[in-house]
Amino acid sequence: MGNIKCADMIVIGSGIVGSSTAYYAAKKGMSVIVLDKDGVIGNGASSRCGGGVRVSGRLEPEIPLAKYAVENIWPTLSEELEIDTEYHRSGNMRFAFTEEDLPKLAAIKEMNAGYGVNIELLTAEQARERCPYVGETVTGAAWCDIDGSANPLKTTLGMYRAARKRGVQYVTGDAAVEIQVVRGKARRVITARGNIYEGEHIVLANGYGARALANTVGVDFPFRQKLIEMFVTEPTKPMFQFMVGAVGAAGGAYGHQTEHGSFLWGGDSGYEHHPIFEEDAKCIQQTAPAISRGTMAFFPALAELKVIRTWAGWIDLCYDLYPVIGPVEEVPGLMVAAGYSAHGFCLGPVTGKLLAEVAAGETPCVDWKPLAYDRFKSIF
Amino acid sequence: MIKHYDLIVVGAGPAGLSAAIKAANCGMHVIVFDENQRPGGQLFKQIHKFFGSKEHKAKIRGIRIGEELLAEAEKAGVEVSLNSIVLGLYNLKGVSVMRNNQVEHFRGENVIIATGASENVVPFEGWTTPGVIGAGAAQTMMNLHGVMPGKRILMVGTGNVGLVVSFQLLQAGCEVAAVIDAAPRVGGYGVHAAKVARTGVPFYLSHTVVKAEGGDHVTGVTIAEVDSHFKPIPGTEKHFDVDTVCMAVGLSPMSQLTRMAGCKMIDNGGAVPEKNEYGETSIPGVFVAGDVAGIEEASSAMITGRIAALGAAGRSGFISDAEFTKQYEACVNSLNQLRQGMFCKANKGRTDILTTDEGYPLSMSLLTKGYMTEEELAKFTNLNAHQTGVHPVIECTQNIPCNPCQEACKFGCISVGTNITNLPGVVAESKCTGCGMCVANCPGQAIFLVNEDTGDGFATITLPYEFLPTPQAGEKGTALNRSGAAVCEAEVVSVRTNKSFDHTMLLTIKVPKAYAAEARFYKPEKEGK
Amino acid sequence: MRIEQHPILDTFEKGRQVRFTYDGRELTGYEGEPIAEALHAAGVMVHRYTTKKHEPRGMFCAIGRCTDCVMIVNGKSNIRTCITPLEEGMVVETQYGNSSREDAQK
Amino acid sequence: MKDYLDRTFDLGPYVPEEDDDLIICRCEEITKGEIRQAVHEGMFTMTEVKRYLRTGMGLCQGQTCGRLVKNIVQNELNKKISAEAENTARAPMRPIPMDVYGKEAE
Repeated sequence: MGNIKCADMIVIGSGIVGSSTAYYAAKKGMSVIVLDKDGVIGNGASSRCGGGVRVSGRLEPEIPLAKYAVENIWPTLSEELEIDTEYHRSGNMRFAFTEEDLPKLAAIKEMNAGYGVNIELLTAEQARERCPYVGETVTGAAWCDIDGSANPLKTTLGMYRAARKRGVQYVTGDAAVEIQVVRGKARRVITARGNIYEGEHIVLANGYGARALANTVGVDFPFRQKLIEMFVTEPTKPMFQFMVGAVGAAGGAYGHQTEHGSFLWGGDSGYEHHPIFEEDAKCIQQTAPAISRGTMAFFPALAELKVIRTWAGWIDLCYDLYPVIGPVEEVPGLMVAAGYSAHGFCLGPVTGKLLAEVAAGETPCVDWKPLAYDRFKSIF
Repeated sequence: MIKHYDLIVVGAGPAGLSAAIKAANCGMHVIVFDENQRPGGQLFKQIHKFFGSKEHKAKIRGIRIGEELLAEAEKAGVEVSLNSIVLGLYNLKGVSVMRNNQVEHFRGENVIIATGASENVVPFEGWTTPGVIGAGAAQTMMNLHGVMPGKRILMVGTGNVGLVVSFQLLQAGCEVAAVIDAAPRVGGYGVHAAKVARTGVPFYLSHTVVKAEGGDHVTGVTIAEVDSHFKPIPGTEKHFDVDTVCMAVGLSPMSQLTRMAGCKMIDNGGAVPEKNEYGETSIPGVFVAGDVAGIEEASSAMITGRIAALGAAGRSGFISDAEFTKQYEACVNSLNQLRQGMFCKANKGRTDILTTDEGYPLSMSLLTKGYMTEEELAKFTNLNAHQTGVHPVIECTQNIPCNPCQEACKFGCISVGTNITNLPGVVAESKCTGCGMCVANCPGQAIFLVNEDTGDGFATITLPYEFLPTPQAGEKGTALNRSGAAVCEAEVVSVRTNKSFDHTMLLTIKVPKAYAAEARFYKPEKEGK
Repeated sequence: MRIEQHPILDTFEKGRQVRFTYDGRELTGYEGEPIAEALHAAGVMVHRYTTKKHEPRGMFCAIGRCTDCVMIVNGKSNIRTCITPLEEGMVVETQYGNSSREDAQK
Repeated sequence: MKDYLDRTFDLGPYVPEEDDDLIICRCEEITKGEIRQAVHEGMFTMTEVKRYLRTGMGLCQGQTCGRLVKNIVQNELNKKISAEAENTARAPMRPIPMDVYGKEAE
């Protein structure tokens, strides 16, 4: 049996969600230990995602959280963390490629309007006026002004660095395998190496892994894993800064040009829904070619840009495609922030703030109830 | 469509080609991918004669071995796909390749990764200045493309690469200002060092580059002696006017493809995939061969290539168990011969070896200055039978795996024995005819024919010579000693060339007999233009 | 400088002589040889100036690995000149950061 | 990468060294001092240093500097980095233009 370490809060997962929770909790004076099964900080989706910081294109229950993040967290995050997160509120352009997909853009506009988020519908010509590189096959676009992007690597490691500066203890390369309920409260975390950590609050911020861990205290979340792939190109002259996405058949494709000058693009080949492996996220032969074709459909002018690196990651796909956030009331002491379904980066810092507030017994900045773990009910 | 092969080989260097030939001869459907315009890997940059024994293609220049391998591959029906960049090694042993401006996907029942090695670098002030290059770059420029890397060059590194490339630079008509190394001992074969030193190139061991000078390109370099922590000692700086600094500071396995595929990696002179005795990695059917599995010489790479091919053939039922065992054992025997002696992997970095396997004291001068003193040489009583008349004098004093001298002499004058890392010995009472085959065939250029007394107060020395312009009989020049210092006037008696010498000239010079044991190189009166 | 005669290598296989431009200057080289070799033979050492520190870089590994020798070739940036075969009429330019001098100065 | 690391240890302050301004990552122009400092700021693995500073993220993808960065991080941590914990290797092994990548052979 290993040694027992105690803290006010034990966070499982060192990514943007876990590190943000640790940071904001430490800022409130709590002692925090962060555990990660991986040897590298934030080695899951936090370091593999596209870096979108968006309100548009989200499902309704998460819009308040995203809006709070974009309005109140991201604009000052670089100063807060003393690192350049490369956050730019440079807009988001969402393309349609068929006439049939245009109503989908209109629906996004309408849904967001209900939350005070303005989305502008553009004809293909108007889109090209905003950005001369937009391809001929585009039939229309939706523009959201308050969207943008940031550098996920620097933000995640910046959050880790800031948390560490505030005394958060990190232990990496040791997987949490069990949560133990002590006198009716989730208190203990047991690791694969036999170490034991005890805390008032146990936070599951480890993506798909949260499911198996929650299972050890009789709680389940309807998550599954999906592979997702991205690539980055050589740097080039600044062309456009806004985020890019699409609706319809091209809905999986997204990307933007980074401050460094390189372009990040993600997309689908079809295989990622049912990959033949389960452990390390590995690229699939057909996917980078598919992303290349998708990107060139958006912006033919990028055709000669050279791809220099591809990578894959797992997303924790929730049944209804938005995250489970907040306390698990059946098991006091247990909190969760997982199942982000590829929306975690933008929402990570605000989730951390929210959970720290809940742990401290304060009124949270955003109501987490619509995102609670027990929302899953039959649609019939 | 995804094309399937029994075996996909990545890399058409010595390991990859040897693997492909062996596999094709076992009946496998094989394709070899290489990103270069020409196959052969580094072989076509290796213009020196290889070490080893006959079965390792010893005394043949790397370029010719490359040609032989290509001919064999063609005969065996191996499909060699050039200008083909392997993008990655994926699941299901998937190999994606860029060729003809498109991407093609392949899957191999077996995959052999034979991507070789890449050069290490050492950073110093100014190391990004144009004119600071890798030794491999120098070889590519001068030996493949006929372009001089620079006019005056400082070589960093005394491993075999640094020594061989220094010699090649001299052959290409460049000047080598010095060869330096931070280590206290010459890392490569003494014979390679000796052939550079005797042309007059100074060696500075325990020295490092302090700074490469120049704005848009290198104009000079400052070196300094280092202390035991490899830190420069102030006040020991030396400056050289050079236009090129060439780095030969070791090689690392290019194991990225195996890492990408998820093979278990271990540390073995750089990260290499863990492998079994057939080169098979932790992923069944994915093999490694050559430098990517651990840095060795090209001769070893060819054998590890064949072993991996046998492994793949065995795995997929292309070879009977009996035949597999027979061929595998032959390969292992051949490989073991090369893996003996003081330069073998287990001895890498050791500085406490003081004697040869035979018990002769190693030359410290050779290890620190690149050349032997006469006193040190005299202790190797096996190397000079001191006969009257013409006889071979061998200056090969380290246990390196090599025996062409024994093969070359049809008159039994030279003996190495069955263990090829033994030092050669001159057989007493044997009769040298002066044919010079030993001189021409010694890959280390370490054999000389000496007649200490021609009866007229002179001695003749026949030495291997691979420089231009070709000296002419009757011309006069200067005899240099082992350190490259001028010792006396020399007259060229004869210059022998022969197809079997493969461009090594046998230059016989006449010097006063007092210099018979000292004169080991010839410098023409006027420097070759 | 080119090696006119070599004691071991009888000939260097070369394509026909072709003309190309380097920063507007007309140079000659051999078809099919790497652009960088033709430039080196003509005494050109600087291939690019870096993005951050604006320092000169030239050929380093000569086998397409280190990417230090990249230049703008026929308008395309980041071309590894040490492995890109020379063609008649190629337009080769020094690269400043990621782009040509004009773009970099904008 | 699963090497166990309790990150609560104290490396002590970052003390500048004479050769801190040596370029280590030639592509992204990252210096030795920046790498050493990153380690002191908690970047204890090759991957973290890379993501934090961009070492090995340039055109050559760390093929030139990987070994150097590893040595610096090892020295700073006074701890050996395992072969498994070195930088990942990702396709494509060489830069590939999108229009080529997107064209899959029939």
